[in-house]
Amino acid sequence: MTANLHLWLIPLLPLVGAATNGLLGKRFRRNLVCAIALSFSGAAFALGLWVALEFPSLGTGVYRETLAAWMRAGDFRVDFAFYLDHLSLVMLLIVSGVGFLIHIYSVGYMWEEGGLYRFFSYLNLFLFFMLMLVLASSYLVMFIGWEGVGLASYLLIGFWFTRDQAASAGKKAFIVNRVGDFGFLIALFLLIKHFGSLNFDSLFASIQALGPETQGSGLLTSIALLLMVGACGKSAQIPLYVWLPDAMEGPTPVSALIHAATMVTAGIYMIARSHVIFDRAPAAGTMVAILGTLTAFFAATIGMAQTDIKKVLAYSTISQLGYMFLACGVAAYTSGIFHLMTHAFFKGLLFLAAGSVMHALGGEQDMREMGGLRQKIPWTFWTMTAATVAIAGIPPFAGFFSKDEILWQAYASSRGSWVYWLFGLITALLTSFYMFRLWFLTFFGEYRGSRATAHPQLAGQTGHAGHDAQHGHGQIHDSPKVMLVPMAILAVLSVVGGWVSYHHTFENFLAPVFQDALAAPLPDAHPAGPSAESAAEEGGKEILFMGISVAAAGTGLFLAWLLYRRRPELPQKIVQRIPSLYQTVLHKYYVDELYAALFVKPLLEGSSKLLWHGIDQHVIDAGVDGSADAARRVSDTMRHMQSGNVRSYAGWVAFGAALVIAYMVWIGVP
Amino acid sequence: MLHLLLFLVFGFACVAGAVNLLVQRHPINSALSLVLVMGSLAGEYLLLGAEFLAAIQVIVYAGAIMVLFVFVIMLLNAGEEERTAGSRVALVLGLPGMFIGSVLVAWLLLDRSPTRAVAAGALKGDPQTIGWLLFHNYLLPFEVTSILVLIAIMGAVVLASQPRMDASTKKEG
Amino acid sequence: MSITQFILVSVVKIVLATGGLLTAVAYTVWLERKLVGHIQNRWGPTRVGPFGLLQPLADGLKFIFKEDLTPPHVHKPLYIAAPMIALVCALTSIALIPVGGWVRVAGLSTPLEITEVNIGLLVILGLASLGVYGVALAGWSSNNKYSLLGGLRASAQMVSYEIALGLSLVGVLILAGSFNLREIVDAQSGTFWGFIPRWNIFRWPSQIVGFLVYLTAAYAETNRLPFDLPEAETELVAGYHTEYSSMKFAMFFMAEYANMITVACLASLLFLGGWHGPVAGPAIVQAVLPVFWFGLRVFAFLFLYIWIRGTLPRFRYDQLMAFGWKFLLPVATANLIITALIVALRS
Amino acid sequence: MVPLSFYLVLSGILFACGVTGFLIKRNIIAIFMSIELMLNGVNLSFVAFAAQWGALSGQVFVFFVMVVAAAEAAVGLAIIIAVFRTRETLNVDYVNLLKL
Repeated sequence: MTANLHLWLIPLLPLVGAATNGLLGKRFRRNLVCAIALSFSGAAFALGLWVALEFPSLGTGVYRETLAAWMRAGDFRVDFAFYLDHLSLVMLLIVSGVGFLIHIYSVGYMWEEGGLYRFFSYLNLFLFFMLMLVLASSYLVMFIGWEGVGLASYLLIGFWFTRDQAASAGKKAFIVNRVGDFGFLIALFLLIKHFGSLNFDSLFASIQALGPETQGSGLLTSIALLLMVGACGKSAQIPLYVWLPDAMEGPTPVSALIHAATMVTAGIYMIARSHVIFDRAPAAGTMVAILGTLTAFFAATIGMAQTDIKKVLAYSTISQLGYMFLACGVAAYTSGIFHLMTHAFFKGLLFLAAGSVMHALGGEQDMREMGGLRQKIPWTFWTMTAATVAIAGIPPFAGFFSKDEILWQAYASSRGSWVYWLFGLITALLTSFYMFRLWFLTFFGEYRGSRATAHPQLAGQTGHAGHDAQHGHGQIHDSPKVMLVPMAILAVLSVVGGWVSYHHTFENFLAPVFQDALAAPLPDAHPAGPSAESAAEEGGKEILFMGISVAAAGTGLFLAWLLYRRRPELPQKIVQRIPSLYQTVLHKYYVDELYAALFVKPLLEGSSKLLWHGIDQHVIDAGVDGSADAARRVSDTMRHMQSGNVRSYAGWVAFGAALVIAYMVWIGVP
Repeated sequence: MLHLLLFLVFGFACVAGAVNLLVQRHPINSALSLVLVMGSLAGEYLLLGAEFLAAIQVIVYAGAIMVLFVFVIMLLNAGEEERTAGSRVALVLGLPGMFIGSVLVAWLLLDRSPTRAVAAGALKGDPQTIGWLLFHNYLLPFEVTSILVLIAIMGAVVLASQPRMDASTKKEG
Repeated sequence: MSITQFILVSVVKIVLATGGLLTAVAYTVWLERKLVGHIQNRWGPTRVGPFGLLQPLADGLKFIFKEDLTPPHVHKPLYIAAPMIALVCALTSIALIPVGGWVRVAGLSTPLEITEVNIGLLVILGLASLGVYGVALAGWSSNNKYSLLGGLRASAQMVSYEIALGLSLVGVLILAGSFNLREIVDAQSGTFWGFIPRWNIFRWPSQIVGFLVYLTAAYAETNRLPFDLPEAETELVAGYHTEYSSMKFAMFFMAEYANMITVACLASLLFLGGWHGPVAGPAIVQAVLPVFWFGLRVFAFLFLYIWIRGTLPRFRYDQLMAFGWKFLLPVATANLIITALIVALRS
Repeated sequence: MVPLSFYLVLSGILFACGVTGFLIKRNIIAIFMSIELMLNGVNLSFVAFAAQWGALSGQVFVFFVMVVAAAEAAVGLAIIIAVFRTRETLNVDYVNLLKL
């Protein structure tokens, strides 16, 4: 470890930015606030790039940096230490890069907002925590970041805290995440109890030393399952996905950064990071895969029926995360991370573009009020197109490679099966369908909405009230450069981002991290030396699958074109044909209502009726008051002893003393 | 032999004084009998070898504290204590209590203490040793006690000084 | 020595000491009358014997033959007990006062005091403090407001000045490191630089302060002018012994002068170097000389006593209290602290 | 040679007398004196035990007890005087109102 990468600087810089803006920002002028935020996040990104350049020269696959001891309890110790390997390097670049881009974008998008300093301070804070999470060298440090990003997301979702939905959405996100964090915590406790450490190195070393007989042992499985619960909370998987759609109440850049590109992928990162555990817990892996598949399919179906542009994107995010889960579940972590990266590009871009659209329309979110914007906002249109094609999985765009990789792994991996593959395929079809539906509804046809200013309440909702007046745009206009440039960059990335997997480059890059996954438990996950014909046969099959998935994407595109471009009346017909199903899908399968009935209502009822009225009022308060009453009654009788006659007091004193002496005699004090 | 004799003499004086303190109805007689008790206790201390304590007992107890009592009795011109209601009760309670208590304490001490005989002047408590103990082993208690005495002095002055401002403050001890 | 010899020697010493003391008391009275007379430009007693030297005898006879009347309404037992208490306490202390070194008489070597007690000084102080009862009870039992006031004054005043008295002695005790009067005296043998006697009064400037405080407190303790408020004849007729006459009164009288002598002895023992002095000549002379030196000191002290009595007016009571508490006590404490510091630093 | 128990019995008797006086006396001053009597009884047992165990600490404790007793007497008598000023009585049976 000759070279010193000063990893600690990377998270620290955004923190400084956050502190500066948060503490002093109120007095700063807007451009100073933006300058601070951008400079610190940009510096973090630059440092990340430098680290990425330095890293290979280190030779060793892993770089550790210990700042100070955090806590010592017996032989259990946790350090403030950072840990950099290929995996965290990729995450580092994604987080800081996309984060920086979205910072730039936010400058334009949030310029008119009140509390700009608050926004940027939160955003920097999020960056700090996210980088902590990514660079952590132990589960505990990771947990700091884990909780921290939760906090930041809470703050940012509720950025417009004066609006009830925003506030409650923030709370919802926070609380739902608590459920997941609970699982995560228990997993950590189990690890401490049985392996006495949370540092990745020592922990994984001791787990790998366990030997094959512990394959799928109850302990490892349960730990893995608990970790999965945590990941479900953070990455919005069934059954804990419900917070993500509501999180769209936050400003669009936040949705792009936190709820599409980075934070929600923390769960996938965490699973990949603890692949050692999951490899030894096949059951848990299967569980992850099943969950991912279900989520992907389920969310995609919901996405089809949504009319709110951000909601559509939100559900697509959920289903893409489901893909990643599926990949992790079948031990194809590389594919998962790969899709994570590409998804970060194109989904971030999608949100930014959607934000740009809303910006143009003065806060309009309902796709039915859009349409025909192709000429009006060309930049947004083209970038959006790139992103849409990418997510739809049409070659040679990024989404194609990653998604296809996942599908192939889902089938071919030793843990995979054709069921995963089938669902994945259908999901791919649905994805491309609803994405192109969004695309057509937004940009084609003629403009259906009245003027943006005709929606003051909507405008007010997203805090864009007065926006138009200040902009004084007579007609719908494209976004300023400061917003368009990041979108352009992301568009380029979402076009070319997938090519890194050419000849398994990305895979080999991440190989050192997951070699254990490849080697130990699954001898035939990736045939080390397959015979030529088997390789050729494999290759042929891969090509075949590729074709099928492309076909699926095409089908989706065609259906969307048919329904929303060619014959716009058809959807109504279909809806009238199957009203109940449509309603169900439209209402997201009534999951929120279900949860409300299952958990929220009983909880409220129980705590108000039982705990408050029952226990607090009739047990605790009653106890307190009762004791007071008892004291009063007893003293009411006792006070007659206080005759005021000094000698009677003296008598009592002597009596007590005599009792004490007698007692001492009784117990025989020597 | 002489030791035992002296012990009995002083002891008898003690008990006589104590009982007299109870039966006398005029406080000054009680005070004088208490002085007698203290003086003979000083004798007992001498028998036990605690000469310094004996002297201090005479000087502090008999010579200062009891003088204070006598002074206050004379100052307030305390008369005979008259029978009141409750004195009957006190008598009924008190005398059996006295017997029970004395029997209990005596039996307790006898039961708990080794019945070894103590020679005359068994432990020589000369001023040097006592002082050494006082200023080495028991320095902190000593200081605390001194502070206590200081507080007591101030309290006594405050309590006993006339409420009227013009009056000259009288000091007792 | 055998027990019989011990008893014999003790009896002899007791007789000698008591006789000496009583004589001293008697002639202190005579001395006082003479001196005060001369101070007031009178002759004092001259009739009885040469220079009225037999006057004390006459007084004693008068006291003895006077009718011993007990007024009504007095608390009889205490009225009778009071003077006895006073006199007993006063006379007993002489038993602890050494008047010289050891002597050999008929092959028996014995110290020149009735009994040598390790804590003699403390015992003397204790007896002095007990002496209060005599005065206080006399005042209370004679059932007379003057007497009561006298008794009150006496008790309060004695208790108050006892503190200053004791504190003034502590300096000396620190220097000597003992309560034993003989050791204290021995600690004062020798001289500074060959000519200044090594008396406590000369040892470090603070001891002279101690001596003065002792002097003042002693006057108060013995109810002598200028502190004789318990028997302030101008205000309280005769104070606590208003109701007393004949032998009972004589007891108080003797007790007072015995106390004076005791105080004088203590002063000479503690501050004035005891019996040390130039000693020469044959053995018998060497044995007697110290006693002479001691007597000389006591006489000088008594002379000072009477002189002051003839000179100073009486204090007012609040002045007395304020003086005792607000002046003497702090001064004595300061002396104590200084002495302790010096000793601690020397060692 | 006197058995230790004699001293202890003596102290016990003194203490019991003190308690009794504490109970049956009506004069505040007498009650105070009873307390002093109790303290003296305890002191005697202190000294006796000191002689028994050959530990001077017992005598030192007696010293402390005396000091505390002196302080107590000073304050207590001052209180008595204050009480007498307002109540014109020393009989505790008449001092039965909580205001001075």
